[in-house]
Amino acid sequence: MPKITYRQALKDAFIEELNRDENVVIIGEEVAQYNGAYKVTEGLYEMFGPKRIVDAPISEAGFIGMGVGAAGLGVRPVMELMFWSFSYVAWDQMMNNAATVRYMSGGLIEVPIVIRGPANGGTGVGATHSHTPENFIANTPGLKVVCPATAYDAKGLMKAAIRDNDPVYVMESTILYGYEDEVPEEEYVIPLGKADVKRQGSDLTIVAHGMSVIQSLEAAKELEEKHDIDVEVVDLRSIRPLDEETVIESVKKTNRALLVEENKPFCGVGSQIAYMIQRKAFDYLDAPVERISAIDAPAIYSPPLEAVQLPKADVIVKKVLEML
Amino acid sequence: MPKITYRQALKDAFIEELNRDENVVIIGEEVAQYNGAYKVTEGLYEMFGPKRIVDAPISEAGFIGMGVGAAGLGVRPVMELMFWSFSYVAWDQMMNNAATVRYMSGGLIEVPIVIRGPANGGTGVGATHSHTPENFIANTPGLKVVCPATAYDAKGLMKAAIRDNDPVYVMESTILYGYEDEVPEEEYVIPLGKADVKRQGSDLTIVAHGMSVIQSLEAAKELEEKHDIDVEVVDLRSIRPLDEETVIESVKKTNRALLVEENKPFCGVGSQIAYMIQRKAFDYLDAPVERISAIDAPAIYSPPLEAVQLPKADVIVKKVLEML
Amino acid sequence: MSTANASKRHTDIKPKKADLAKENKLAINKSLSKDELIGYYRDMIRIRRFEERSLRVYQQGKIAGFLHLYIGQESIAVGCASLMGEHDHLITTYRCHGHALAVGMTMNELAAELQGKATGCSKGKGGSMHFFDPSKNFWGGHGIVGGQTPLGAGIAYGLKYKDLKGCCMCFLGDGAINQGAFHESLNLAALWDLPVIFIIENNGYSMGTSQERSSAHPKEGLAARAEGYAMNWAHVNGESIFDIREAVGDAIKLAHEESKPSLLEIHTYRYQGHSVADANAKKYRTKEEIDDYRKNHDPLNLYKEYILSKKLLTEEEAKEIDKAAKEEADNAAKFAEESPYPPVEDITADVYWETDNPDQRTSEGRMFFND
Amino acid sequence: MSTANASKRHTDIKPKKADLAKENKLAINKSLSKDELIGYYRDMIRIRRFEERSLRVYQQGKIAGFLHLYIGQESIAVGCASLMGEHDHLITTYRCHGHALAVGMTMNELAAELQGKATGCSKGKGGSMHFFDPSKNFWGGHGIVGGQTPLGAGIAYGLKYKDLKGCCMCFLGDGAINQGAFHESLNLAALWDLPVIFIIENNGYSMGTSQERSSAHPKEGLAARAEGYAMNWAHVNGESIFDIREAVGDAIKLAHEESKPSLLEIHTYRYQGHSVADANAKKYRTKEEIDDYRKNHDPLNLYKEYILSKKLLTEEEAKEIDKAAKEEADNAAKFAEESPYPPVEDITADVYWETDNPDQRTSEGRMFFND
Ligand SMILES: Cc1ncc(C[n+]2csc(CCOP(=O)(O)OP(=O)(O)O)c2C)c(N)n1
Ligand SMILES: Cc1ncc(C[n+]2csc(CCOP(=O)(O)OP(=O)(O)O)c2C)c(N)n1
Ligand SMILES: [Mg+2]
Ligand SMILES: [Mg+2]
Repeated sequence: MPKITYRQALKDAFIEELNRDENVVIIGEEVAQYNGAYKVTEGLYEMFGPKRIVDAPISEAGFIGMGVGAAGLGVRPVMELMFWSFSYVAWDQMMNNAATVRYMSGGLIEVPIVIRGPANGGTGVGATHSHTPENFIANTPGLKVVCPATAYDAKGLMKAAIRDNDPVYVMESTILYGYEDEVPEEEYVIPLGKADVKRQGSDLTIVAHGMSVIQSLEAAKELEEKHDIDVEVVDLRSIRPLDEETVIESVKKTNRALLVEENKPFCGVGSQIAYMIQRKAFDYLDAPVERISAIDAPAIYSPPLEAVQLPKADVIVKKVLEML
Repeated sequence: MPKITYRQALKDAFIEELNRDENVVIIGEEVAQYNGAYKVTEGLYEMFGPKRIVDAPISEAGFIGMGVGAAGLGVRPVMELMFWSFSYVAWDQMMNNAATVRYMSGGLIEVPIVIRGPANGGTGVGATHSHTPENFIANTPGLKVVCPATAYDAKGLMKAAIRDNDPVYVMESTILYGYEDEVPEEEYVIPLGKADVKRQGSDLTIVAHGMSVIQSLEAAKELEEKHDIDVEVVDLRSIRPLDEETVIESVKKTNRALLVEENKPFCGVGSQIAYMIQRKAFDYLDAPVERISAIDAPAIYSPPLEAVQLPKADVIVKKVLEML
Repeated sequence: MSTANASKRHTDIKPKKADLAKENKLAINKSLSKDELIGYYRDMIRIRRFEERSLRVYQQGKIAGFLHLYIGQESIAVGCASLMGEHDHLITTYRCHGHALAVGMTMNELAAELQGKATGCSKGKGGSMHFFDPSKNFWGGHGIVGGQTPLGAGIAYGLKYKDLKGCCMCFLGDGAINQGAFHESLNLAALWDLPVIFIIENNGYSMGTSQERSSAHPKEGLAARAEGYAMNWAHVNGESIFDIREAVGDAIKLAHEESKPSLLEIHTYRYQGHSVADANAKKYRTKEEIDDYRKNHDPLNLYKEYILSKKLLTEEEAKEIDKAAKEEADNAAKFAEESPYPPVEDITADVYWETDNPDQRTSEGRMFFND
Repeated sequence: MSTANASKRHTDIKPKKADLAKENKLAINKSLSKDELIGYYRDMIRIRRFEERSLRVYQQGKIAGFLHLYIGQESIAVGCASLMGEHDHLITTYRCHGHALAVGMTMNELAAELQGKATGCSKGKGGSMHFFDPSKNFWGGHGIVGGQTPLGAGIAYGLKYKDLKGCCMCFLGDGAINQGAFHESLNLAALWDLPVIFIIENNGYSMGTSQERSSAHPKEGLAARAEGYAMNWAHVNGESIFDIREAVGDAIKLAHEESKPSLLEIHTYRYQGHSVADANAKKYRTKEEIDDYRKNHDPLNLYKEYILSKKLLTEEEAKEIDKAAKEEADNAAKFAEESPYPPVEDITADVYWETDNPDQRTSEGRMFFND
């Protein structure tokens, strides 16, 4: 299978869906003529023209709300947030209008919108640009949220998100954009809500999503090579809907769980998974569920400190050794 | 001790602090000439005049951000959100500016702002008006958040919040405004971050905050009277900072925990408390930590269904009976 | 995009007293049939009677939350809806009952929604502030001030995207103009030539705050903010359904033919409190002010006088129409009363299209997280 | 509040070419001392050399994230800062290096901040976009487009609340005017007579988007949006520090004496990409356009020519000043390079005032939640 980048995989997903359905339109800041701040939409403007690939002014609340309204008429907007951090200026449109109009209308309205962009720290952009609100979104019934960790998953999940008739918020990563991975040439779609066991193991289960999956796999490798410890790595991929079964099955097998995420700890995704595990696999747990999250402070700029603030393989290894 | 309403207790706190510190100013929609949408600021405009009690246009992002800026010069703004649900149009100002300027300036800036208002369902105002984002706020380092359940706590915590040099977000309840409670005439302040054991018990620990505390106490009474079950009710009062010790001590005593809140379940406050308990009191738990949250859907309007959607004493009683 | 093309047709801020006889002769109105002219009267009085009835139901404690009444503003919803064609859409605020009736929703489904019944237009899920019926091109009913304005621009965007010759009328209040989302919507609409008509129903107050205390604006009024976006704008006299039809008709033409947006400021008044719960309704304005509007500027009375003077109706016939409206409202309240509440399982229905259409579900995993 | 009082002093959108000799004679400028006139040259060239040096440091991979350079816009920060009195404050965007130097922050603390060192103005916590120094009335350095505008209004509010005769200059870009928060800030400032001066540094582009593609506006330009709030506004020629001083000086007067806000649009240009990471810097505009600005409109060159022609400096002396600026920038880069990174414990410092002042802490319980 050819290896392509996470960025290319997303672009391929857009091209396939733009060709498949004329109602799909990509809207965001610098997505068209500029080819995308992170080049995820590079070349699309040339291929599809100004009707399908639209540059927006710096008005996230305005154009995202606009997408929600247009979705009511059957347009299928794929909205780019240059950073997920900027969702905060459009929060009401995303958490009220996109999430509740279907409910408040008794099911009369569909909102087939995708809102996507990078949500990650680790690149020295500081506190205002490093928010990862997947936990806020997953807290909100009416919304779906996925955090792909690999090029393969990014393409398959993005295609599913665009075809979904509910609002799906997709969180990518400016770091992962450059990561390569094998992606088949033939078309495929990955259903939302299906976790992926990225590594089989028997000693302990690591549950992660997004960039943390990559760090966890690296840690798993080192644990095997240097410490002969065999951990299983479950990539949630989709936070809501959530594949509870795969997580619980894994923990029932390994009897130990470590949850890794880039988010801040208080009410992070890990807190929900921890509750779920102790609730559904209480008698299988040999030890408390443990977590690794970002160090609990706003994202620091100083590069070497930011590297420490976010979960890394070495920290995961250390934690696993403590747990066993 | 005289009994006064939660509303009156808040008003008394404002009066005492407005008199104590001339930098305290109350700003919000309809807080002055109209006397407050929920009458929490009734009479203050007459007492303190237009400089201290200020009516704002419907521009939450604008006036809350304005408060953050003014706080930098030593003003101590107490901002009213008519409903906490409206914080979503001011989200960036609250989650970025208020929460991170101190950090990004290396500690050069203080943001002594209070943002307060009701955050609750149960009154038929529907999905757009019933958000309870205390979990989002507690997820955000740099912010503090408290959810007083009684008049006594409301007054003491509000005074502490106004005197605090960090941003403190206070979540009240339009239902609790009318509840009466004994409040001493002499001045007192309740430190943030101190939970309150509202009821001593030995069979099971209920951890709750805000309105759920009242429902839990009602359930506890019924459990004792009808079922001879003795539950302990821990009122967190403050979500961040959090009184971990009191919660853990209680669970170590009762060996069982039930977490009750009005929030939606996924990554609600209960998820964090559940993680904490299984992590810090693993060997003391006779059963999984259980939770009761709002039924996982946007807030429904239909009054009898909304009554079912939110945690009530009867549901708590039923759950406790299942757990024992 | 960057050259101002603002038509200043009606620039006197408080338009002078309506002269319906004159305005009935305006191009867009002069060809109206007798039935149409009588229909407007019927539509306006149906709204008023429905609102009055709803007020009583609320006072009886059968409606929860808020109830924002439209009494005094009926001419706007009726006048605007009277101009809607197949591809013209409408979206508004929580003060949405008049618009819902004007686009043809039934009193029954609205009254039932107010009481949270399964027979309500939103199955009892939305309540007073959140009426919807996309099949009638009515997109709600929105509770967050200004929050509907990007949606309005989006409906217009959708029409343009699908090459449909239509427009979206997006209503908001005078206090809502100071929400950031509205400003962003104005710029997007003007920048992208979206066929949206933003209609400020200026009733002079946002809750207890007068226009002067909430908005800084030029002599030319709130609508003149459109100049900043080189957008067409106008002031309209809400007393006169004819005046409304003319101004909105022009804006629709501009939307249909040139795909250009407009900002209209329609001057009107609400007699009731902001919501029924608004105890201070009479504190922030004088009784005289309210009475003056009722006596001299009421769009329904003025219109009734006019059609009576035109002998389009006799006093008797007018009374009949009024009586029918009252009965319809009474029956609707009764229908609502007798309707069942939704079943408890309904709480988690209509959250996701996918769980509502399980046979077509493509995703897997848990959707809801209680337990 | 509701009557327009907009002064239209400079209404030609692209002001004609600067004539420094003439503008130096304007009231506010004519009494400038030789030292002051030379000082402006020094301040502008210090900014340019600092930015050029920072660019190289970035290219060496010693600066992470973004680096938004101010080259081409130096006259604005220097001209505005030259007017600041004890109670005049300044707040700006992520493109904040020029303003920081202009208010008197040192190259060392800024260069160190760029490299995330403990000796940085924000202890390495903020980085390029987030410089702060309240002791110099400089409130940052803000990464969210438009997000600083309510803060700017708030600083003005604070000054007024404390009866201090001052103002806040709040800078933003041409693309930022379409953020809702800015609109809300304009209304609040005009409604409440806040002594804030919103200064649009219009460099023609927001990243790769030209003004015409991002903003719908009238012939009179972006600043004319102020009309919608009955706020004073003006266009200013960024080529000329004298023109800037005059227009901003007038706005400061209005703020100090009448506590009234203004919206100024200063026309300028950036030579570099939006940020150094902006690979497309030359794709959305022609090389000719960039060269034309460098050759004919560069505020630094024009000013240098002027003071040379005035014999305030000899070529030699000018070279000396330039050389000194380069050396200062080199030394700052070296200082940064040699400075230590903050200790790891610093990650959780400066989050809460209370945890930074444990002896004065009044709250209890856990503040941080790792483990
Ligand atoms: C963002 C937001 N802030 C505040 C409110 C509370 N609120 C509801 S209606 C209203 C007044 C709106 O007045 P106006 O826009 O003039 O409309 P009217 O009620 O007069 O029709 C306020 C403050 C809200 N619903 N949303
Ligand atoms: C709310 C928000 N949206 C998008 C961005 C990304 N962004 C940063 S600067 C910028 C362009 C701003 O252009 P302009 O306002 O003209 O200022 P300039 O960079 O030209 O000085 C964009 C889109 C952001 N930081 N914040
Ligand atoms: Mg109004
Ligand atoms: Mg610009």
